Amino acid sequence: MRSSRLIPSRETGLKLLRIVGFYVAVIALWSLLGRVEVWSPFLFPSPEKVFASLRTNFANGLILDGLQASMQRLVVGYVISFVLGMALGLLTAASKFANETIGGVVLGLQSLPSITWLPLAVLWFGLSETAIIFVVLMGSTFSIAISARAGMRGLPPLLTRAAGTLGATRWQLYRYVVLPAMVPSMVQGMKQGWSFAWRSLMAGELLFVSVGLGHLLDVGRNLNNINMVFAIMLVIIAVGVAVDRLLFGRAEAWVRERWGFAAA
Amino acid sequence: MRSSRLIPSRETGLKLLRIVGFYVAVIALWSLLGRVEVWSPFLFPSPEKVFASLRTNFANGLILDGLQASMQRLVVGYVISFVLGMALGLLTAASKFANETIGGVVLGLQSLPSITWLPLAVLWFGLSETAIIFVVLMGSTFSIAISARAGMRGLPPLLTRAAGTLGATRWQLYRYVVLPAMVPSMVQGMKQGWSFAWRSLMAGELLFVSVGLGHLLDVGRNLNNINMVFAIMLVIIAVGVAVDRLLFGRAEAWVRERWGFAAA
Amino acid sequence: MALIADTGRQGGGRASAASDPEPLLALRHISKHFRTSRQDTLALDDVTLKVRPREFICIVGPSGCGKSTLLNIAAGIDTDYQGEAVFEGAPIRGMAQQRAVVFQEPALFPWLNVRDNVEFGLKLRGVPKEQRREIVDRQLALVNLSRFDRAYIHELSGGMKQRAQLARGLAVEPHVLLMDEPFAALDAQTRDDLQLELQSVWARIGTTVLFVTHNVREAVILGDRVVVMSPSPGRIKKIIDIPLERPRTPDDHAVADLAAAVRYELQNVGAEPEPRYAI
Amino acid sequence: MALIADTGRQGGGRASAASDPEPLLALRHISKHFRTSRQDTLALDDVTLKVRPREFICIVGPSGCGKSTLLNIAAGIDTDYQGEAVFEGAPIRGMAQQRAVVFQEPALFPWLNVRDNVEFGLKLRGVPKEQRREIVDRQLALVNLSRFDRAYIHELSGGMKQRAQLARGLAVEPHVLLMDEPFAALDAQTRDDLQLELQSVWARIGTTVLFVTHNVREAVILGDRVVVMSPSPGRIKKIIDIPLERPRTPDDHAVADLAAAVRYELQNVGAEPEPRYAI
Amino acid sequence: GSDEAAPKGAASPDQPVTLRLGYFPNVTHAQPIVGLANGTFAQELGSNVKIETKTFNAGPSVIEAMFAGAIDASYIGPNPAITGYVQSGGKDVRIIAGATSAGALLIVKADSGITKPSDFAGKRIATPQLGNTQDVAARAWLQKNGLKDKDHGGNVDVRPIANADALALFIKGELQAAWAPEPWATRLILEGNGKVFLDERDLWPNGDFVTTHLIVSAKFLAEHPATVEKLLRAHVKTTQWINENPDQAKQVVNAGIKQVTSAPLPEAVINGAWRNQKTTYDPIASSLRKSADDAFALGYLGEKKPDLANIYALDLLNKVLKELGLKEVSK
Ligand SMILES: Nc1ncnc2c1ncn2[C@@H]1O[C@H](COP(=O)(O)OP(=O)(O)OP(=O)(O)O)[C@@H](O)[C@H]1O
Ligand SMILES: Nc1ncnc2c1ncn2[C@@H]1O[C@H](COP(=O)(O)OP(=O)(O)OP(=O)(O)O)[C@@H](O)[C@H]1O
Ligand SMILES: [Mg+2]
Ligand SMILES: [Mg+2]
Repeated sequence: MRSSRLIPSRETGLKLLRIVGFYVAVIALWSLLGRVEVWSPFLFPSPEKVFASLRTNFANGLILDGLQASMQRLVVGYVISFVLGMALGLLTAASKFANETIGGVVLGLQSLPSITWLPLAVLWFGLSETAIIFVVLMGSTFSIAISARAGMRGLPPLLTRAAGTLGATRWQLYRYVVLPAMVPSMVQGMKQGWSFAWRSLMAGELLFVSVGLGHLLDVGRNLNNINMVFAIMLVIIAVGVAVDRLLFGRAEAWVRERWGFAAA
Repeated sequence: MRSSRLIPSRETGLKLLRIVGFYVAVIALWSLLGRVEVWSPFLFPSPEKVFASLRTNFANGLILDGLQASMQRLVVGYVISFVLGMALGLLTAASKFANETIGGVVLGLQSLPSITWLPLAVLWFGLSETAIIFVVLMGSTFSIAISARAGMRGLPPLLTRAAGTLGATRWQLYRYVVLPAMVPSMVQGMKQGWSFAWRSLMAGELLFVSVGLGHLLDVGRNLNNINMVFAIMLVIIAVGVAVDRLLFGRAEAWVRERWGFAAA
Repeated sequence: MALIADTGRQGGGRASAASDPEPLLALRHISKHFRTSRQDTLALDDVTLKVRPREFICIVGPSGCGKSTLLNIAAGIDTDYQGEAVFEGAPIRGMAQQRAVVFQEPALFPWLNVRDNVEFGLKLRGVPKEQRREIVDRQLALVNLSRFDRAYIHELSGGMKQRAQLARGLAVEPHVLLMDEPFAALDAQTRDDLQLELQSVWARIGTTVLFVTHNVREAVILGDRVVVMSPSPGRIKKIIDIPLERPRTPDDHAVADLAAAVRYELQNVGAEPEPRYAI
Repeated sequence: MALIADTGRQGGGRASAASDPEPLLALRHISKHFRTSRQDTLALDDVTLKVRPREFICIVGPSGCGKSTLLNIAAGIDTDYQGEAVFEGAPIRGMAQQRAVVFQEPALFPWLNVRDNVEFGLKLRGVPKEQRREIVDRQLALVNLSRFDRAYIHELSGGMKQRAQLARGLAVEPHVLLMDEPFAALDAQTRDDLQLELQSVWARIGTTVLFVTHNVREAVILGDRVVVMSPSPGRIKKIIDIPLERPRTPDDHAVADLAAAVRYELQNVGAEPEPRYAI
Repeated sequence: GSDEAAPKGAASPDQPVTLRLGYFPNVTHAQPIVGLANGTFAQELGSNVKIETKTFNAGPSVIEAMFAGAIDASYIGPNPAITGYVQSGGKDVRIIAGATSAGALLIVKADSGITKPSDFAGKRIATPQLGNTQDVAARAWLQKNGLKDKDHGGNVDVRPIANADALALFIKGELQAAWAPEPWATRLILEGNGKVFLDERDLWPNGDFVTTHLIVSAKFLAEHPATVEKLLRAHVKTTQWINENPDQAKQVVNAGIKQVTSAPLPEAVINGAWRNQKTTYDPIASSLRKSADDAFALGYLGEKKPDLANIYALDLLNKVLKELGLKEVSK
């Protein structure tokens, strides 16, 4: 078993070949389209130019610095919105009154695009990191809250009763039963929340000039430098795929292992 | 039973009272905060002013026209992205090769903020409604595709076999088993896709000056008219809640009735 | 219908039906209404039942006769009723470790492995780690799950899950074990196995059991007494003594005859057109 | 072990074990390997079984002996094996309406109500509406579900679901009904009911049935013949005739005795430490 | 047949042409608003030319649209014009006339205590966008006065931020100053209790520096020179009319803004803004080059100094000016 992991089997090799082949074909087609100049090369650059821009912006540190700054904001905003979202979700799930009232507000705020928060963010928090993080927060908190609420709503009463007859106090019930039982839906909520947070961050970073991927994208656009825009898009895509595969893919696998298929 | 729907029972009455009470309290608090001027009225307008702005902009038709234009784009973009997303999702679920290749691309594109699509939208579709709709499309298609793929992946093989032993052909299998079995996850995907589509639309409407809620928001921002910004936000929230309650709420209830709790 | 006379019982420590010491659990004149906007169901109507220490009581009856309702009241899950529910001299006010419940569905915590599930109640009570391990090991051995202590719940078969639930209940050393159709969802073979096992566990540790089922054969194999209930409203129709030697097996002719006797009682409890199919 | 002699059977149309006409379904020298990267399981090893028209065959055996594998081959769900599977003179190449399957889990379509589920196979075949309704009504009546024809699947109890599955299978008028532990997930009482019902349905319409179970009593109550399989590798160990009058009930002493005989055969099929608990 | 036979570069003048014209609903884009409203554009371009207008919010969108072939000509600020020209490697975007001059001021908060250049040390100044004309002007001016912005190792906090947000922050007191274009400069004064510290006109010879241009795509210029010439004639005539009828022009401009954005500017704002800017057809080429030099010095235009040699195509403008008996402009 172990050896089969270290030495890729024939199937794994073929799979890899197929994937690599596909991407090579995509880039070749792209290159061809770029060469034939079906569209204006100033708006649809060739892969060579995009990769050159990628190289330049990696070399001069812009992308790495931007990536670091963006990830920092994302993590801070995401953690806060996770805590807030969970709290809101639990509150609306636990209290009928809260659900009837705050529940509606949460649902409404969830439908507000990040862009609407920009003026308020600047007004309330000025030219600070807080303003950007506020935009991220508004973008993902409510989505997480809705997931958390659904998760707690779906909690089987059987487990609560089981804990009760085993002597759980109210606090123990939350700590040892409600929270762990919600993990699968929490993972789903976190995944969705991340997606929203990431997009909101890109909007938030347009607020004012600061280091960050969203800002780099804006610079590229303001300079009408489509090579740079594409290069940053590639970076954003890479981050998106990496986070999904590494973080959420693993979390989901773990949930599947622990909670069983049905739950995931 | 029927009568209990027509004549609200005591409980329904109490519930309504609580909800109305809550919103009245919120508005009263808001009004108080506005009056006391804890924050400059420029940053935090009083509800009176916001409602006045709402009234004005309803009366002069701006909101209604904007709403109509935005909803039109949203519906068109959403319907197309639903069809495309479903097709992509089914394709990546059905074919291993497609999943290994296009699957990764879908995942990556899903993490791109709408704003990155603006230059390409103009390039490919000029300054047209199509360009705005394209931005909406890019914002929601991939999210729907991911949901559709998960839905088809989760299809129990038992049902496929049952259909087979009842004599279903390949086509009948898709038409009568796979598609209906996917409905619950499709509803979830549609809900999330709608959220993304709505947010993307606001970005798309900044492409050029056109009638629409996104444009009105921008006008409010440029005029530094916080009353107007709040008023448009209220409209967006109202639309969001209405669509969620009327459309998705019903769809979910229907799914629960037809497919049973477990599926929803 | 012929009730076979008391033909000697194993486990001499058990109180006999004749002498009546202080009951462990006493349900006196219990009535329970379910009121909804549409109707008012009288689920239990003046039900009185006394359970003696170390006794194994089975409750049978058609669907909807109030078996679960009665058990929920005894467990303290349901506290809204008329009448008196007394446990060890004190009124029942809520759920407690002394009255462990084994539910029909496997109510195990899926995020914990078998060992942690069995340990759950002990942990809540703050039992020290060393001691916890010891108790859990003993209970797992008792239900033949020692080899699966690290398995997760979804890796277990239905029978193993119910075994684990039993171990979890027993681990907190309850004074009474309340079981609500614990084997109903199992296939017949696993059910046979578990019936045997439950008998032996009960014989060894001598706890008190209140066992709800609607499987007559099961009731006869397991019970010291079988309580037959009738529906609409839920009442106790008859209590039948089962004076058979243990362990009893399903293919015994004596078991078959007593089961026939219980079935006879059940046949007259009134027509119940649909609930028959409700599981 | 005492095999009771042939004591007359109801339904004289059935072929007797002695005379051997063309079999409806013939599985000849079937071997099946499951190959994974880690191991190679011989699930079936040179299994031969002939099923005569209108016969009711039960297959029993411990978990993992290849019962489901055999049934899947007969159904055409699994087509990758060595040997010959012939149905009505032609080799089996895939799934077909002539060989309807009733699965262990209720494989009903949750988005259709009971009527539409039963109608499903007829609709696929393009049977006209009028005729469809007629057939469905008849089948629903046969399994006592007429009153629930508009109910959705999740509103049914487990027993009703299996009834509906049976009706769906029967509606397409299959030449053989393949049933893979159809009652395993049901509680004992519902199971008893359905056994009785299946017997009467079979007696009335006289279809051929291949019935997989690991419940010995069930096999003896239902089968004309009981095929006892042994695991590792999966083989047919013995085929036992059940010459009892119908309908048979679980409390019959004759059933109990024949069940004991089948159990005796099963006891010697080799140790199987874990699968006992697998449902 | 005749289309293909026609020499590449000039379509026959009788051929019907569609001119897709972009502009912003803004006081600095007075000519298209007025010219479209009072019919000068339609009249000069004639029945053979169909005008389609597109209104934009920001310069980069205009360049994207021009690259994409979605518009043929547009009014636009100097910065996007330069980046468009540079990004296309000089192949696209031609400036064919000026439109507005001046209209950029350094506004400080009245109570900020800033009275002389050195007072800006440690203060926060807003500019509209990193590397745009005002941003470059602000930074260059600071350096000339012995100060430096933070990005260049100094202690003045120059913050590029959207005009609307700058106003909000100015009112809130988070900004002490803003180098802003009209009408924002006037709004900063009126709504944010600001006062003029410096009018950028004071920094330029004759007080002239370019704020808005008229550009065309290179392709359209090559294929439809006659149409471009007509557009320029309309542009020049409208410019003259505006300068002769300022009060009327103001009202037409505001009505045009209202028509597009549904919200007119307050009268005080448009009056203030109007005072600070000048409507002209002169592209004031020298100011563009100076601004580009400053931007390059500050490091905003890359490592190689951009070659703006062919950005101007003023021959047609000069032809029109000559025809109308006006003074020609220089590159
Ligand atoms: N939550 C409830 N609301 C309203 N009626 C209820 C509720 N729970 C039970 N009932 C009614 O009370 C009666 C007794 O129910 P109970 O669950 O105790 O029956 P049971 O004997 O356990 O049946 P089963 O064998 O099906 O489990 C039934 O008529 C049932 O319909
Ligand atoms: N898909 C598969 N891959 C690998 N091995 C398999 C697969 N399906 C079945 N097997 C193996 O083949 C053997 C026979 O399996 P089968 O499911 O036919 O048993 P069964 O008699 O139906 O058991 P049960 O009573 O548990 O349903 C078992 O050893 C099983 O492990
Ligand atoms: Mg019950
Ligand atoms: Mg099987």
